[in-house]
Amino acid sequence: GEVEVLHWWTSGGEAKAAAALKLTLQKGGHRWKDFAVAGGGGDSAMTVLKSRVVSGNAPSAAQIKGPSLQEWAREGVLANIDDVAKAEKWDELLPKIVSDGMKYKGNYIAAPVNVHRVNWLWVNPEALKKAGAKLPTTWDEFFAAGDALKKAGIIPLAHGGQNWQDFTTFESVALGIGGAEFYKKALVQLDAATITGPQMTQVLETFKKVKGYTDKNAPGRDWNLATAMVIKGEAGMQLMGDWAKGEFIAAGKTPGTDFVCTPAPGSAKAFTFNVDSFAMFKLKDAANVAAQKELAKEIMAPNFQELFNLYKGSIPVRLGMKMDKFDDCAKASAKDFVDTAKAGALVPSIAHGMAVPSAVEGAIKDVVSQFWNDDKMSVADAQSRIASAAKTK
Amino acid sequence: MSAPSALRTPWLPKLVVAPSFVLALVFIYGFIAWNGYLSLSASRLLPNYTFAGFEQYVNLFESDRFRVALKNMLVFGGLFIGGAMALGLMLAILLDQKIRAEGLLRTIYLYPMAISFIVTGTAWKWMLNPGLGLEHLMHQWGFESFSFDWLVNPEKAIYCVAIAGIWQSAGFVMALFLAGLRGIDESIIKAAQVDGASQPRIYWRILIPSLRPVFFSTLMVVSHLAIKSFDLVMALTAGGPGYATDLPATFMYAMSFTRGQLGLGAASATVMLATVAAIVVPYLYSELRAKK
Amino acid sequence: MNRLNIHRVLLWGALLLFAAWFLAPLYVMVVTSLKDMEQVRTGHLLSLPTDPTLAAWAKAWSTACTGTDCGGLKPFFFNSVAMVVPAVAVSTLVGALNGYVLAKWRFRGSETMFALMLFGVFMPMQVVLLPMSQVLGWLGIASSIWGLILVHVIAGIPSTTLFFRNYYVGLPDELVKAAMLDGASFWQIFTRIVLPLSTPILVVTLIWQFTNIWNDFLYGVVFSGADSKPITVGLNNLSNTSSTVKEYNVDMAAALIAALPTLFVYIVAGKYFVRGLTAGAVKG
Amino acid sequence: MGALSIRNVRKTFGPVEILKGIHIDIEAGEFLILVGPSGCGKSTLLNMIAGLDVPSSGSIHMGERDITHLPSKDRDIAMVFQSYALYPNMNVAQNIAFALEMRKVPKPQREAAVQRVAKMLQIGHLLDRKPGALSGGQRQRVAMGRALARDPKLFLFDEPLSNLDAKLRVEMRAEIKLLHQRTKTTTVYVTHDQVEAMTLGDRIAVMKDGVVQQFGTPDDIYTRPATRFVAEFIGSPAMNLITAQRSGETLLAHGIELAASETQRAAIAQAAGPELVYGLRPESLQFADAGLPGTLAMIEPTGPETYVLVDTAVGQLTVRVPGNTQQRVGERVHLQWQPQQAHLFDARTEARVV
Amino acid sequence: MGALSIRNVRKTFGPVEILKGIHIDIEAGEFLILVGPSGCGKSTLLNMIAGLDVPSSGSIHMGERDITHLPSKDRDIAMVFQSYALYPNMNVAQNIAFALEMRKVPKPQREAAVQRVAKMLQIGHLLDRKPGALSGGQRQRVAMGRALARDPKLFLFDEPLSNLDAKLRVEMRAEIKLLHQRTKTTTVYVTHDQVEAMTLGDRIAVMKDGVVQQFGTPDDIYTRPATRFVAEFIGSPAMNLITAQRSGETLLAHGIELAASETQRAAIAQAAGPELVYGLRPESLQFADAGLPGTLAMIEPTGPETYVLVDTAVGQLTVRVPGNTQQRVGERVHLQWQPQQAHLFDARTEARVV
Ligand SMILES: Nc1ncnc2c1ncn2[C@@H]1O[C@H](COP(=O)(O)OP(=O)(O)OP(=O)(O)O)[C@@H](O)[C@H]1O
Ligand SMILES: Nc1ncnc2c1ncn2[C@@H]1O[C@H](COP(=O)(O)OP(=O)(O)OP(=O)(O)O)[C@@H](O)[C@H]1O
Ligand SMILES: [Mg+2]
Ligand SMILES: [Mg+2]
Repeated sequence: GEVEVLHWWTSGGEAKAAAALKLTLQKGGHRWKDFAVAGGGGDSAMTVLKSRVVSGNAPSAAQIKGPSLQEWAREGVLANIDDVAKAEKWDELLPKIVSDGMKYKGNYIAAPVNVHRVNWLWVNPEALKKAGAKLPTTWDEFFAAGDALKKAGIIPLAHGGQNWQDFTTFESVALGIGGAEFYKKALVQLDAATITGPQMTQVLETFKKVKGYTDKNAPGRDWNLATAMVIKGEAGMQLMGDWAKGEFIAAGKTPGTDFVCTPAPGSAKAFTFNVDSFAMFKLKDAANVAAQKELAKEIMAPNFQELFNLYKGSIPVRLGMKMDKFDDCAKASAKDFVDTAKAGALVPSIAHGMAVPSAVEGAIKDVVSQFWNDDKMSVADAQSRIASAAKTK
Repeated sequence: MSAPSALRTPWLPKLVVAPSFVLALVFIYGFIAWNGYLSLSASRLLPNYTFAGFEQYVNLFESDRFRVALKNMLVFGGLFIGGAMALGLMLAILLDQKIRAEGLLRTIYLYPMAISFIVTGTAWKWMLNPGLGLEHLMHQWGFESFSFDWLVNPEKAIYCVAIAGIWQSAGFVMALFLAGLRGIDESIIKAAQVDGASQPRIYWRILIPSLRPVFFSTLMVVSHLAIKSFDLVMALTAGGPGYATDLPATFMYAMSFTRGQLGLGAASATVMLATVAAIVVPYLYSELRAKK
Repeated sequence: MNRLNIHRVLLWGALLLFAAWFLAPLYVMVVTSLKDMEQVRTGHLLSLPTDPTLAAWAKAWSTACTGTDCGGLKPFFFNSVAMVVPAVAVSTLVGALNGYVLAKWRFRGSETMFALMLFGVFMPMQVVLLPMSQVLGWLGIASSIWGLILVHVIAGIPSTTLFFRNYYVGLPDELVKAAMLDGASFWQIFTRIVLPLSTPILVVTLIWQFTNIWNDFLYGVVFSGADSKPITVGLNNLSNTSSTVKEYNVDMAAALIAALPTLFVYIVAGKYFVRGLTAGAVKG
Repeated sequence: MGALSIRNVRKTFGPVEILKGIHIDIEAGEFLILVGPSGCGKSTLLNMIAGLDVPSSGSIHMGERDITHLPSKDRDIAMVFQSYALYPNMNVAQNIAFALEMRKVPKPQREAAVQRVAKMLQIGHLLDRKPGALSGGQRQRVAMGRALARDPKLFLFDEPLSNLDAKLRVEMRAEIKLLHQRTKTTTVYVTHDQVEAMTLGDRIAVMKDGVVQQFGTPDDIYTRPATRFVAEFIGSPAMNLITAQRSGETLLAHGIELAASETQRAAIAQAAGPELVYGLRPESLQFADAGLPGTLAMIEPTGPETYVLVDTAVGQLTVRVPGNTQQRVGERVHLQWQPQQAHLFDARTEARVV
Repeated sequence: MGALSIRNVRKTFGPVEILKGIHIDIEAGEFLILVGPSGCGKSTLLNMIAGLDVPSSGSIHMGERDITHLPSKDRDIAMVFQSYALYPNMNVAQNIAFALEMRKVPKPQREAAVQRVAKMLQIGHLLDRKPGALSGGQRQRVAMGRALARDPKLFLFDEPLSNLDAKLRVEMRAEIKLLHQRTKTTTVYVTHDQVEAMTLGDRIAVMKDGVVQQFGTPDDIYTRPATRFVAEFIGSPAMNLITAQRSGETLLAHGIELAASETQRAAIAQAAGPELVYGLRPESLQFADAGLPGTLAMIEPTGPETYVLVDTAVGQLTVRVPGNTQQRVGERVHLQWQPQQAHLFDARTEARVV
């Protein structure tokens, strides 16, 4: 059979990982038709996907994640892959919060690939040392360190210019100031009282304060350029998910010595996750369906999980994997993933479309991003606008 | 002069335009109707034909982002259309002066059209970025007080989009005007010279008015570019900072394809088309009437 | 004579100033494409490459990865050629014919027809995507180069018609009349009289259509199949990597490679901007 | 070969009625001259005969056939446009051969035809030029050549010789006459040149304001103009017209009696209005020792003849004198004429009285 | 007001030399007529005077000033183009006022000027029309209007009346003459109309193949043509030319002796070549009872006069007869003339002998 896979893994590591998957499938006698659409964090890919589905020509699998999976399933275009999941015992291999996301009405419709931790703080220790600051663990410490860096003529926080970057920062602040409970209530359940409550006020104030520690050239900057600033020591820190690690490694830096990964201030006990997954579409051709099932199986296979996540910088979604080939950051992440899952502090990342339907996500992102960029918007104003954005249907 | 119209062969000319006309009806008006219906439907991720009333329009007009997008369309549209037309016309006139290196210069002015903005956007982003581009350069050259931070300023960023847009399309406008100028009968220019008109006045009073149909084409095409400057915004600012440089096209795209709010996207497209129609239809009408 | 010289100097000053403005981004791109990554990271925007290399160009052309394929832009390039040539030819021809009819064979309702077609110029591409997919699905040419060609032809007709129609309006009607009397048929008038007089607008239309179709990304990505993807999709995949190091030099080289055919068309077609084709045809 | 019949043709451009019911019938093989003041609708009429425009009402017939709505390419008509309308993209030879090519005439014959008309029109050395590199008269000859290369059912000429020098014009006129005598192709010819009109035409239609004022043979038109307008319009210098009051059988202008013949006297006596117009062609006037006295106001020698303007009691009169004259401006002279050479028109209706 | 002086002007288009060294000098206020066969370079010369083209060599002076390279707009010249060159985007009034506007004439004055020329040219009712909606003659009058509205240093007219009807032409000619008498503006006027040439011009330059063949007063040109070409070119119908052999003091053509006066005999005796050309204008010939015998070949009545072609032993001769003639084709006639009216040219050099 043939699998056509729509994805946006076009960059070095990811592409290698995808190539590995392709190879495995080809070994099983299937054909792999690559449908890579890069750009805009998958926006273009989504557009293509929709047209393909509308023209009655859906691919076998597509990179879809978070609540979007449910939305697609609701349109009735996704296939049921329960047989694979049962055979491979996915229910046992996945944390419940993840496996729930892969199911629609109790049936598996997608296969998860990896877990990214989003609430990381990346630090250039050299820069901190020069400024005489110490690694911050709370937001107050962060500001102290930031002031020191500023004095030393170093940009404290490297920041880029897309709304998801603004929101990544916002998430980390919310988690750090409000904690996991608040985060869930406000940003996952979208509880109006919490959103308009005093805790949110504090979060927004802190968030805005963080902006003071970025440079004014941030808008329009790609995240990896921001990372490069940390690498070069132009900036001291960056709030970014674990994919930033790839940049450091590619620049020949070693974790722990040349750069440090630490949970975002105040969020050491929590974990904002971002799980990539492949949704499986209903197909007509039986041979292709077989190939599609094979694909689902291979995605969850330990080999692939290890290989892929080594390339991608994330950690396997499959529990109980051996982590010895991974670096320290990944190891820490894997450990926290299991721990926080138990403690109930494993929370989905809104910035990466894990928490709420895309419409709501977009609306909230708009407000937060506007609040970040527009110095005239007041905190109260932002709060009420977030509340109304949360009501988006 | 009336065209040699009206004789009784007319089925042939009609037959020739018929396919295009049918295509236009189906693919333009059919799709507009389809889009119109979607805007009244409950569509989210994929088209869904259950009727939902005017809810999407209510949402749309409550949306601050859409208001910004509409305003940007007017600001950007005005600057871009005006700028590209003016600059294009000026370049065409300059090139019309029997310049020796015309071929080379023409290609230089035209080439921005050739390069996909997917990447040119990066170059522009660098050049306009205060920390990397012009401002940085001026600082390095010792002009410390020079400041050019429009790209990162939510109130000014849209001007940057306009600058890049003009840069990209002025060359094509020039080509259109140049083609028009090259079609004008030279004896009229001679007559104007004898009448004592200086070169600028010949252009202003004789040639440009003769270019009226070309003007019309150009205006249409540039407006088309303005409405479709999707790549441009995506590459340069991606709508940012915040959504300060959002345009209806990017808004619609984001809603329809990224956010799974197809209905809202359709509504925004309808509003945008209606806005355009409100401006364009009277112009079309007068322009085509004037021919008679 | 002296004043003439001052004018010339001013003229050239203006021309060169604009040329510089137009060239600045190209300069940045070319310079960057000739640097290696180290220089890109350390040098600044306008600095010349310390030791220029064509490595980035080679990589962009034949080895850069776009998704799991690492064949560079080469395959996409030829897809684009296969798509652009027929699409441009057909849409230009149809536009010329429409323009000819609408300007020289007006009939009752032709102006309205023109206005209706014109409005197509303002259709945002995004609106078209989904219904068009549906239609292509029905026609059975979704995800193929044929579907793509069809879409581009349809999308191009309003503007090509506009260009030609408005150019032909300026051609003296007497020429058509004379040809009618000489016994030329509808088609002969078109091919023998009108078309030979259309060089400048033909050039403009070719430039426009070629550029639009060659550089189109959205239709290209949405309506193409896995093996009919045009170069812009390749370019986009190449330059829009969402993680790890961004190879600006390769991006820039790729963009320049992608632009070469268009530039070629500009240079070749540009020769035909001749002056005064109609002069002397008609008096008064 | 068809007779041409124009029946009650009207044409309006917007609010203005340009042609107000034109009737013209000519036999097959006839040569019709169309004259009339600038802007009276001559070119418009030709356009409609050619099928380049449709009458607002009325019809046009060729032979038995109603061609009012026939496409012009099926009419087999050759036309010389007043505005030339040369194809700027073709050289002279191609311009001339185009119509033949469209009618699928084989190449050798086309080339022969081009050579033939090029010789006739003296443009043999220009065959490779584009129209843009021709002088005005050369363009006009190419426009002629385009028509003459063909052998159509009907020729339409719209002032085809207006930009040629006198010598060439005479030669061309002779060529056209010869051609017509040989082929007997029905022809409609617009001209402002009196000699062309008088020597080429079998019949002349004089138009004014969209109406045919007189339709007849050249001799008719010149010697018996039907209206005051025709009388004044044909003939250069124009006929001298004197408004005179009827007084029984005689005419008085400023108190001077104008000579009249027997028939004229009878007509005057029966005339409707109180005023008549008395017309005298410049060549009907002679200087004599007695007669109408006057003063020489101006002398215009044109070479073979001289026009002398004389101020008299009845107004300024033009006298045509062969050769040169020895007279001086200011000299007192007397004018004489034969009454039967005078033309009489009703002052109000402008119609000929006798 | 400047005298115009054209000094050794040459012009080549590619390989062809169109003007081969033109010398013309006219005084301020003079009215120069330029005539010559179609394509001889008249328009080209006007273009160079107007500054629309530069001579390949030679110079043009106005008054004391060398204007060869002066931009056209600074020359203060008004020109009527042979091809009209109206501005298609402006209506008639705007076309006429344009040059005034360019010279910053205040609006009321411009409007007055438009009214004045519109009246003069009888185009008052057309002022709001675009050129596209005008007849050929109307366009030509607008082209005239554009020039006449101004008060330039120099007028250039390139066949400005060619598309007008005879009546209008006479009126326009009179207007131009009047205007020139009033303003005394130096004028260069190209025409193919003999009457215009003879009546308007102070001086006439006859060009052929890029060379001025004769430059003189109208009377000179007509009565003493300097070359055979001028003799044949000026005058319509053209002069009858008879090639004759010299035989001592007499001339023999086909064995017949051609009459000659005393001075002519002396000149014949001293002539260089063995052959001479004997020229007789059609109006110099009279029918008589004796003289050169011949047969009437053709009769062309033109209204005021008739051209009679007579076949004689020395060739076909054209005779101009006033009014109509009662003669019939085929009739045997005799022709007489006065020898002093004959013109003699050298057959080889074509120059006038006496
Ligand atoms: N651009 C050109 N290239 C080559 N030859 C040209 C060009 N323009 C004019 N000529 C030639 O130059 C000669 C003179 O042209 P010009 O227009 O001056 O003639 P003219 O005397 O005005 O004739 P006419 O009485 O027919 O208007 C002509 O033989 C013409 O063919
Ligand atoms: N498109 C038009 N719209 C309005 N009026 C027009 C149009 N075309 C011609 N006319 C008018 O119709 C009248 C007749 O024009 P036409 O060209 O037939 O005149 P003509 O007799 O050929 O004159 P000429 O001897 O000057 O060429 C003119 O008064 C002209 O102004
Ligand atoms: Mg006419
Ligand atoms: Mg000329």
